Amino acid sequence: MVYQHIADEGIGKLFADPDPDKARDHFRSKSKIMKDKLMSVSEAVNDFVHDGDYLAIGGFGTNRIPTALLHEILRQRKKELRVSGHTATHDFQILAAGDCIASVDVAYVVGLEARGLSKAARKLFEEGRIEVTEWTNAALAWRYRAAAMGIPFMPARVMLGTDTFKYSAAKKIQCPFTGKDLIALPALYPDVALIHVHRADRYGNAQIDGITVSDLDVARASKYVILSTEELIDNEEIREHPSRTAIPYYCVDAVCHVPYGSYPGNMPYKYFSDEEHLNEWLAADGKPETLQPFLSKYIYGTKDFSEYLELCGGLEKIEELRKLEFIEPDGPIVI
Amino acid sequence: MVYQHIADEGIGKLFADPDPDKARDHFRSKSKIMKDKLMSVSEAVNDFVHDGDYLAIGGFGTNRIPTALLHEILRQRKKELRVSGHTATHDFQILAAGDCIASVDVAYVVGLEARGLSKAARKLFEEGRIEVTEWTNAALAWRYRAAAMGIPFMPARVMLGTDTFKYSAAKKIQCPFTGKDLIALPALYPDVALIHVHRADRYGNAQIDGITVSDLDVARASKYVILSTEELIDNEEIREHPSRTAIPYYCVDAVCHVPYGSYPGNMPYKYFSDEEHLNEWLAADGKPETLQPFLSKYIYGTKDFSEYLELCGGLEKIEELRKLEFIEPDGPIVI
Amino acid sequence: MQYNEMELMICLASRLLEDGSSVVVGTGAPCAATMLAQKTHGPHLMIFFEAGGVGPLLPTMPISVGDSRTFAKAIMATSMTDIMETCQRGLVDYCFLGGAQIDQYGNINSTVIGSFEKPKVRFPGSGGANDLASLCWRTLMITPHDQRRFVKELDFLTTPGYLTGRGAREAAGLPPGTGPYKVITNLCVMGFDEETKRMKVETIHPGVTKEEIIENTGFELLWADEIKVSLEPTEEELRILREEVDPLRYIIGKEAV
Amino acid sequence: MQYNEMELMICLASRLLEDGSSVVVGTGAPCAATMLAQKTHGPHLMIFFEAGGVGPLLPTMPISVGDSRTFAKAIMATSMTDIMETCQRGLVDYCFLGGAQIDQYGNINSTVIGSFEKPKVRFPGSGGANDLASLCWRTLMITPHDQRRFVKELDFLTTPGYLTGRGAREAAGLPPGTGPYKVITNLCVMGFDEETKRMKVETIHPGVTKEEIIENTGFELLWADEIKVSLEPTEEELRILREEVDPLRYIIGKEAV
Repeated sequence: MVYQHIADEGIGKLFADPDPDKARDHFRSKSKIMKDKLMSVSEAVNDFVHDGDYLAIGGFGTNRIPTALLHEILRQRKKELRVSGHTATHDFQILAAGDCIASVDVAYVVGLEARGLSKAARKLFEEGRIEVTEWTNAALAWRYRAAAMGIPFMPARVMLGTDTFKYSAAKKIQCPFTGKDLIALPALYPDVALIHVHRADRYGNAQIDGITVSDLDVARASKYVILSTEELIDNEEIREHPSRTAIPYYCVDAVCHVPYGSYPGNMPYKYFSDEEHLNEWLAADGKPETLQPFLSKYIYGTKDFSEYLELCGGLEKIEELRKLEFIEPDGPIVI
Repeated sequence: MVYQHIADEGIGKLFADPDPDKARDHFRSKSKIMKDKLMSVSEAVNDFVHDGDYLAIGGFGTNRIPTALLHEILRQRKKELRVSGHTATHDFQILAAGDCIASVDVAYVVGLEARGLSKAARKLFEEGRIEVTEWTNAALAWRYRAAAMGIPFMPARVMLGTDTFKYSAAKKIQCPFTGKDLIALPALYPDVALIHVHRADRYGNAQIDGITVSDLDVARASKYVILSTEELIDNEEIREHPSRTAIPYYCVDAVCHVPYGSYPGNMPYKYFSDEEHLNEWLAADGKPETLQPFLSKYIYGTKDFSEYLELCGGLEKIEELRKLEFIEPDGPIVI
Repeated sequence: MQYNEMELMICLASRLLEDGSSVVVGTGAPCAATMLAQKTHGPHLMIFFEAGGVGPLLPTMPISVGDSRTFAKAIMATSMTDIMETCQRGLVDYCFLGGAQIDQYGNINSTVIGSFEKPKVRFPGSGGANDLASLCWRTLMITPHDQRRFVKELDFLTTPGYLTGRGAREAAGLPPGTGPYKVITNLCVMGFDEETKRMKVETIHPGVTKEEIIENTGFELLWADEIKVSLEPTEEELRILREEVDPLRYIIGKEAV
Repeated sequence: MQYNEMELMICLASRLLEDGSSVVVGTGAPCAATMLAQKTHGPHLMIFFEAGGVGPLLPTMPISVGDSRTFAKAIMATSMTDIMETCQRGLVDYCFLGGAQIDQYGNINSTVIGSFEKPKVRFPGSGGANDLASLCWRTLMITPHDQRRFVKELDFLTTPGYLTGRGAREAAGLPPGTGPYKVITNLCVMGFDEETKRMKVETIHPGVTKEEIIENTGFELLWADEIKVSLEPTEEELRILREEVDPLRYIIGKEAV
């Protein structure tokens, strides 16, 4: 058993600096002006994603993921990214296929939940082509939370006693009040976050329907935030429902209007996941011989996300997925 | 200057146990069944507020405060309460007038913001009739957060270097990652929370419109929660808008249907504060000779909150305050 | 009435969930077991999904722990932190886990086979498993029973069971009173010995022999003083499972035996 | 054009807020100064209220930091923790504070006069003041100028200014680069000396003498090399302040002089 040798701190590498003062200097320097941030996906990725950046991805698994933004990262051949694997499934699969990743904070990667495992993603690990530090879903969520709060670490009661701790970059501490052992999770300030939302105005004030996963914290923790949005709305609409603002404009740097931008993922209340196409991905990424033509066809060979959508069946396919989303016997789910 | 003598921990008393395992045992023992919790204000206060309890109060200042529940605490002559003074203004004034308080965690008390200071509340301190530990608004908010998260403390960067720290029960710690000095705030698990909301079903699933202040954390942190609600809605309505549920039923023990239950406070999108009546309070609580008849008339002499409302002008007064709330030139504010 | 192994496992798991308790579920068998419980003895069972869904009226089986079914007509659609913190506060009774390897103390590996640095096989990692097994009161496992899976030594301890035995969880700092509760396999149901916290066979499925179980387990098992036969699914359970819970037979499979 | 002391103070405070900066305000004069700035040179000034309101289109002056005006047509109605954490992350440039006592380092007392254990006068306590002065980049103070308020020794240090002088905030663990910026009184505007972090008079209001300031200050002040006269309110500023910001003259009072 390995856990007998576990020391008081993990031996994993920290891929992002938890120093809140460096983050403060950055956040201070950013404009607080509510200005027009609407731009194309290619502009946004070009301006705010750089080789070597630490990347956070919104949504969960295949749900409300920023697919259009991820594809563009491949198109622009971004390299050496550090990635937060916070239930990263199809999103991680895309980046792995594009060979964009140098290091990863793992909570959940390489799998697509019940659908199976991505061979291309697994190869990165099995061939030692990626630096890895282990965490858990809650640990990464609380690391974002710490950064969003502006503190360098968050105490928690998970990971204790396991190899997950040993291969993490967490530390064991004692509670100053109760003497209890706790885990200290270092704040995670991503360089850039990609988040897909239901509605946003051109300044970056955004609404999300349904579960928010970790995205309220991710948006606040990240140095730069690119939103893709199903709907572009007026600022007046934001101001009519200020309780519904999940992400305020001052966290956001770019707003991209991309209807169906989470396809083939599930966008709650909009469209269900395209299981057929996801299976096509899983089949294709098994071998380089099949993966490369697949990527050429769907990503490198397409100008933008709307060309990809067309290849996948266009509006007819979307209509089908809309119907799947609204399976309630008593009509569509309302927000 | 006093701060030169500040040690590494505050000398203030801790009025609530930050032990998350004691709290876990309590939360485990509570029923998770979604059952009918609708009851009268007097039943709720009788069943869930006990002499000596640690009390948390929702809302902020005079806004969305649970006035009806607070009055009932006076009517039932609850004593020796420990109170969280997290911008407690009229709420604290009521409890002070009823002489219900033995100890207080102070962030903001005795004042009613720009309206002035409550003499009765100040006397408690000036006559040494109350145990006091100092904090700040953020510190109390984060103490609730720690409890809501199930961890015994929360790191923060406030209170450092001040007498507020010296007279708190916080401790100074070093960040295990950055070496930076931080304050450790002990988790605050109140015995009972009183929260006024816009809408709730009879199980305790509740919605709040507008700012939530600390109430999402307060509801999760507290061992027992009494909700008073403007509107009683069907569970179906909760399920139509699951993103809007601010407080889930499993945090809640009692639901009291009390329209206008925050009067004379401001209930956002419903009615504005009654400044005239709040001034009457401030004038009355200056001297025991005026305070006692005032309390007899408005609280001890009334059977319940609706009698109080009648004495204050009833529906006509509420109508007036509704108009004050909807001052927007282009019609009422919508949710 | 005929039933297959998966149907038996789901029914056995379902019966462990008392009415009025709370459970964090994933997709697949755990979700089916919980839905079955809700439709039989546990109408007040409260379901949580780690991505943020609470108490949905599940229109159909979710295919992701965060898909829109997990908060369809839910009592709340919230955040992952809210769910994990609800577990950390002690409000959640049960969680359901699986894994690539399990040892005698109920520790789970879902990270790697081989060395961590250069794994023979890389699995997804903890996901929320380590969190839920650390924070929920009781961990349930549903898993196929074979030597490859029930091993003497894990290649990697992803998720805590009883670690090295009695008292080890508490010594590591995990919340007291938590830990593995039952392991449901296609051969038997196992609990954990009060003294040693080692896995202990409690009931054996109809037609299964003790020898079969020993053969398929890589470590030495404990055996309850009196070993009973696992109770078969009732007709009513099977009807509900097949017609209401999993009508498309995604989880229970197409084969009746 | 005639104006009163409060109008002058509000106009002077207003001009300190650059367009595009962010500010946490309370009720009263700070709110009026910020609204005035928004209507003059600072249309892109972002207002935060500590109870949760962000960027409202203020229909009228709020009477509480948490009343419904503070999030009327706001860009967000959120929680107190979200606002405080936004400050702790370093996104908020300015906060506005007042207090019962202020010392030469800009430390503030809003807790007690007399001893803590048995105070002569009990004040509300920190509220959010300690938090904002710890976390926002620059603290502004608007306060009447008298000996009772500008004291050599505070009875209680509620809210940190520069503590004991240069380097003391950092030594205490407060975020580097933060601290008091300007103090605006009815007599003058003061900044803080770069070397000593002691309060330093920068401009004196029209008609006020150096002696008056010294008389009304309980500690020794520093004086800028070149002391100018504070710039009077412009006609435009006064018109907007009186007609649009505070038409009912709640804050600026009924008297024009």
